[in-house]
Amino acid sequence: MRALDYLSPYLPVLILLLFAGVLCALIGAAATFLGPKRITAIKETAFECGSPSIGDSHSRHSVKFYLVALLFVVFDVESVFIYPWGSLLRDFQAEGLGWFAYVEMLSFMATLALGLVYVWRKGALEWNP
Amino acid sequence: MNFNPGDLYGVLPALLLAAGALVLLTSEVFLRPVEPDRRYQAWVAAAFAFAGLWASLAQLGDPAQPLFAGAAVSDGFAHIVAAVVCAALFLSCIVAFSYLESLRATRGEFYALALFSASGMCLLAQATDLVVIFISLEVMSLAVYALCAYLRRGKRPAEAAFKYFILGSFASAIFLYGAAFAFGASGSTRLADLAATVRSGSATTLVYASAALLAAGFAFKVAAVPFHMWVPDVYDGAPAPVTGFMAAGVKAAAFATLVRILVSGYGEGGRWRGLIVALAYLTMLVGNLLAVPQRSVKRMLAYSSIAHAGYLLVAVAAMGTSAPRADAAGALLFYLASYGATVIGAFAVVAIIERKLALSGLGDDLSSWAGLSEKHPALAAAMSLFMISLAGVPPTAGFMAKLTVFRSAIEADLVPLAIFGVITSVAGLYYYLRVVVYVYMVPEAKADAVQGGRLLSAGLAIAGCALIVLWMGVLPGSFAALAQSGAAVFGR
Amino acid sequence: MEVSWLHLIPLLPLAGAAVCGLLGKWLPKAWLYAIALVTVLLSFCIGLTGFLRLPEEVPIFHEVAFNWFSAGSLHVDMGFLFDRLSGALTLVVTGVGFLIHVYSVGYMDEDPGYWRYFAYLNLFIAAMLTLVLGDNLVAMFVGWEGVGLCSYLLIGFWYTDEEKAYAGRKAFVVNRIGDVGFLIGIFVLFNATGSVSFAQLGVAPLTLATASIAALCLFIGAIGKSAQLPLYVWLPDAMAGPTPVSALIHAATMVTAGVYMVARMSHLYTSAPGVLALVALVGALTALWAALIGTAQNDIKRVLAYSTVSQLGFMFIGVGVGAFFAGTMHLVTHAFFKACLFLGSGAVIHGLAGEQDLRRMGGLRKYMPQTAWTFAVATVAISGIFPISGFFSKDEILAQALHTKAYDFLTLGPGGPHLTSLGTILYLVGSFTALITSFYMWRCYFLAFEGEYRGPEGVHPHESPGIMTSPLWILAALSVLSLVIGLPEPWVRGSFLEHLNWEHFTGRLFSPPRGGPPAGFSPWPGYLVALAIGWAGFGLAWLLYAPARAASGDDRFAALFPRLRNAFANKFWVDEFYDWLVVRPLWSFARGLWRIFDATIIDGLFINGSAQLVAWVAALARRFQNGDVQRYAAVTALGVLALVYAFLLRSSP
Amino acid sequence: MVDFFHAHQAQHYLVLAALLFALGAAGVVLRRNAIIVLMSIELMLNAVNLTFLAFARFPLVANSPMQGGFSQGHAAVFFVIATAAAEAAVGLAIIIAVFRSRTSVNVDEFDSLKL
Repeated sequence: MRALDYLSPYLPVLILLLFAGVLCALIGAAATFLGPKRITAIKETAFECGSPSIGDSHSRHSVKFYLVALLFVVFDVESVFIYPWGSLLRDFQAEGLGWFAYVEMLSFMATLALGLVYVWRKGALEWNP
Repeated sequence: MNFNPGDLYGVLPALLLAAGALVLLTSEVFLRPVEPDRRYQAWVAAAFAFAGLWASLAQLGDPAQPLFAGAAVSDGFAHIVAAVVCAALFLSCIVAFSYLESLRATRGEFYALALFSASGMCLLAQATDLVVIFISLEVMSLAVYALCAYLRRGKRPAEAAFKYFILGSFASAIFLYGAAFAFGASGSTRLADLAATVRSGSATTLVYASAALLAAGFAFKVAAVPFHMWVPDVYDGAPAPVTGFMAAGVKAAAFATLVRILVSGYGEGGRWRGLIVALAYLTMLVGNLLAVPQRSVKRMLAYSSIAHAGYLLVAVAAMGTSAPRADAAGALLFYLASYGATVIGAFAVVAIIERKLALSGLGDDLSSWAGLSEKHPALAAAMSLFMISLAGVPPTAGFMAKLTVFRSAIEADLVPLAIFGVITSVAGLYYYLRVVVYVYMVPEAKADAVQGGRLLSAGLAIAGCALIVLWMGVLPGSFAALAQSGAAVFGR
Repeated sequence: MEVSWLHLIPLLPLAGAAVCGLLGKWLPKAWLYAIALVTVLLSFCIGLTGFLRLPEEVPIFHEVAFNWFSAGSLHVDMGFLFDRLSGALTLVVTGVGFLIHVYSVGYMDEDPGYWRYFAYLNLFIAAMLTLVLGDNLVAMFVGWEGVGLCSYLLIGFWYTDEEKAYAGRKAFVVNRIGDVGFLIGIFVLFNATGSVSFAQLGVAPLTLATASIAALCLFIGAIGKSAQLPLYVWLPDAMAGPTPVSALIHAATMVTAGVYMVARMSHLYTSAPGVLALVALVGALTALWAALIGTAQNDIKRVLAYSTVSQLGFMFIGVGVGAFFAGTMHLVTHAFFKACLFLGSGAVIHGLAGEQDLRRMGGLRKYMPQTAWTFAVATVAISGIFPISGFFSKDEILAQALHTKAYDFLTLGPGGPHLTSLGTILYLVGSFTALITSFYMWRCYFLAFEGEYRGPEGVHPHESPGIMTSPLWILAALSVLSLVIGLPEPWVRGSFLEHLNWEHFTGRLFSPPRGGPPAGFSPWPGYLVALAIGWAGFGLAWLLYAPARAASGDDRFAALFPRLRNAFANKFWVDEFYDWLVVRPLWSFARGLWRIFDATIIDGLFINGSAQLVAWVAALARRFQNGDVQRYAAVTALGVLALVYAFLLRSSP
Repeated sequence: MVDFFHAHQAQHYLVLAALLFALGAAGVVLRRNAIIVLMSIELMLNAVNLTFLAFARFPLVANSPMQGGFSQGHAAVFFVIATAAAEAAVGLAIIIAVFRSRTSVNVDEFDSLKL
């Protein structure tokens, strides 16, 4: 019973979800059954602003895309630490820890930079897919 | 907010290892054009590992003290684990040298990754804050995942790494969820604050849910049943020197953290003991049982690693009572050290066998071990020694380790568990000795010999492991004293 | 007395093993033999010197080699204890071991793996010496496991494929059961007394319950190692190894470790009189059981193997009735004559190009007289015919059993009847077994060495080289000479032989059983009965096997022994009578025992059962460990759920 | 119905996080595509982040024993995000390595290692 009590606040959400789901199904069904269906060869072709597609529509991306995207994500996300540091720097200074905070961030940045240099020298940034 | 630069000294081994990794990465990209021969990297890595070993042993006598406002701690327990990790790294570097050389696969990243993961292991043993534990865990794990996939030959290494990665990340997420619960329940991520919450009696359901999730996360890392499924596939697919390092290092660090979380975080409640006992029963049974039908030595060693996790869990369970915890902790440390030395040696021998098989993309089979004694009597003798040590037969390290663990279990009133352990360990002889039989079997006509060459460094490591195994078995006094001094932090 | 040279005794063979094992492949053969032999011989010499110099007042040499380990409250020193018992056994192990080394030089010379063989053999001797000389239970366990390991390796010496490698499986499974018992026994004793050293265990006060549990667990170990009921079945199968190995390990030394352990722990066993009675009972049953089976075996080595099991049963009767000296005395004499028998059988097998079937031997005395004579001497010894050693040592056991007071106060359950007659029952069973023993050993001798040659065509039986026969002679001589330690004390009182008398010699080593030792009985009735029994067995074998050998051998038989033939003019009737009354039932009974127990229960249930269990586990594992990472993840997730559920369940009060 | 508005404030976040965590776990166990499995793991980590933040914003206990107070929960999230990025990088690299050897990212085809 306790579990039910605990979950009862979510009943409206559940009802809403059900309602939305049923509504979607209803509309889709209505369109399928009620709409007129007269398919001709002309209607199946690409229309006005398109040309017939060539080859597999699921073409594969080069691994290079992943590589660059990943490198971006990693370095981008590491920079997330800089924002709180920046906003708190004055507080640190007030406590007499300004230099400590500065050196701390410097070593962090240096390590990141080392990573960047490594990636660079490894040739991961050179774009020749 | 305060910061004591001396705290950095407390994490010196981890710092040394991380610095070594950075040095290697830098040299890999800058020295490469100048010095195309990259063999020096193994020796640089070994030197840093040795420095880490030296640092952790040098700190052994220092009094225990919290670091970084309680986020980590510098105590004997952590130093011993760090020493085991560094020694494992040192030996693994030497083994990997000849292995990679003969496969022509030496690249700087290998040793850098190994150093990074060892750095994570050392931190893991010291961490007393759930977030720090998580970060160290990831530093260790990510590097090890990459090491598994390092050998880009055939499907097996990459696939092993993939499985390890998926399951390991899954377990990390579960651990982290537990950490979030613990934070919610106590308002802090420090283990000490968690302990205070447990002690105050205001522990809620949330606390116990967090205990379960945290324990599950590390039960995965130590390969306790039913979180063991990854072990055979990963051990099988990864390059043998990596497997040896994983078996020794990851296990040591993960067990150290499991103990920290349970004893330092949830110790007073003591409710976890029964569950660890249950895990220990299950792990010893399943590990030993499933090792029996294995025909691949690597897979057999993987299941044996599960079984050994079971014996180590016995020691952890023994720490869950009011009986002297230090005894059980000492037994745990001794077991970790002895298992590490044995398993690195065993995988070093496997590495020598595997080099040939790796080129043809085959898994190893017992039949490829037949007649090893004819070609390489010393190698065969060493392998036999490691096998009987794993089986816990005197006079080897394995026997001493099991003896101390079971004894601590008996002192903690876990007599049925100890007896079950004795029975399963004796049953384990069956599959260990099968390897010995094959090694000494008269080979059939087409005995494919392991070719020599570049055996020297691996041979040195194997000899070192064998020496340690024998030394710990015949004269365990000094090792046991070290373990006891390290375990003293857990008090009487 | 504290000394510093004891460690050399096991260390020398160990060093020999290391050299042979690691370098043997490249060493010249002669060097290898020299190293293997000389290290054992040196050990023997050190042992002998020590033995002769044992101080009179406190005849103990002790050495603490090093502080082995201390974990918590457990402090164990790796120490060696050389007293009259372990000293004598050291001499037996190194002495017989050396002879078997010598013999092996001849026997294994053509085998390509000779260097491995000698490495194992030396390793075995080192382990056995550790077992014998260790001054605490853990050290003994080190040796205990070591000899088991070497035995396993040596049984499997000739393996070329996995099928054969699994021949040793039975030995393995069975011995592990015993080892578990032994280890648990050590833990129980340590838990109760806080010590594992013999010196402290020998005086530690133990409650009846603790002592009984510990003694029982240790005895399970002894049952496994010394091949007693119901764990004896591995020993006959262990005969797959080279014959000298059977002689050393499976007859003279390793299998007697259980007896040695019980004698060494005499204080514990006398504190647990119920277990002591069980020891004697198991011994008696095993002795009878194995002897019965032995009558129906045709493989010469299997006959000897069952006889070993049976003789070990005798030793357990000895220690089980509290006469530890009698059991250990038989241990020593048995080592000599059984090693001689095994080596003799090895010479036969060697001379017949591998033939082991008694039915295809016969008349070998003509071709290999030295082997035949020494085999005969040893057969006289084992069948207990006056005046060779076996007679005295076996009779001492039986006499002690008859007169024992160890069970006088034992009752069957609270208030039940006293077990005063147990000793008599043991005596009767033992005497009957002695009769059968004499019978089947003579049968073996007759079939192998007397009568016509029935062996394979084209094989020319030949005597072995001198390097193999000389150990036979020495062992035969020892079988005879060792009678001096068994001469009854009244006979030798006052003469120099008194010091050699085993009972006198080991006088203060063993704790007396609770009822006290039997005293003041005359040995004569026992001797007369034993004498009669020994000859009766011989006669029986003669009747059945001497005349019935071969139809064409009849004339020769008549010419040789006309008087005997006349005495049994009706021999066919006798034959048939015996055949109908004794042999047939005995044969079928023995076969039946073998079939029911060995073949069905042990092989079927235990050995094949464990194989099936393995297969089942493998199938099960394959279902789960199918390589699908998502199944692993699912199992992990279920494990997490179970763990969370369990934690929450425990947390809710 | 009234409870819905008077329950503890953290509750909704926690329930949502639990749902996300369960969805992520289900994704790891059920989805065939290795990339989606990886994304499911990231989803689990983000569910944890939500839990941390809920506890930091609406604490269950009166005051935090830590120096930074409940803001430590926010800090933890930073670390988790950063680690998750590194994890994704390593994971993708491994998936690419697998893909190279067998040109498929279907997890149920990765079975060259089994008993």
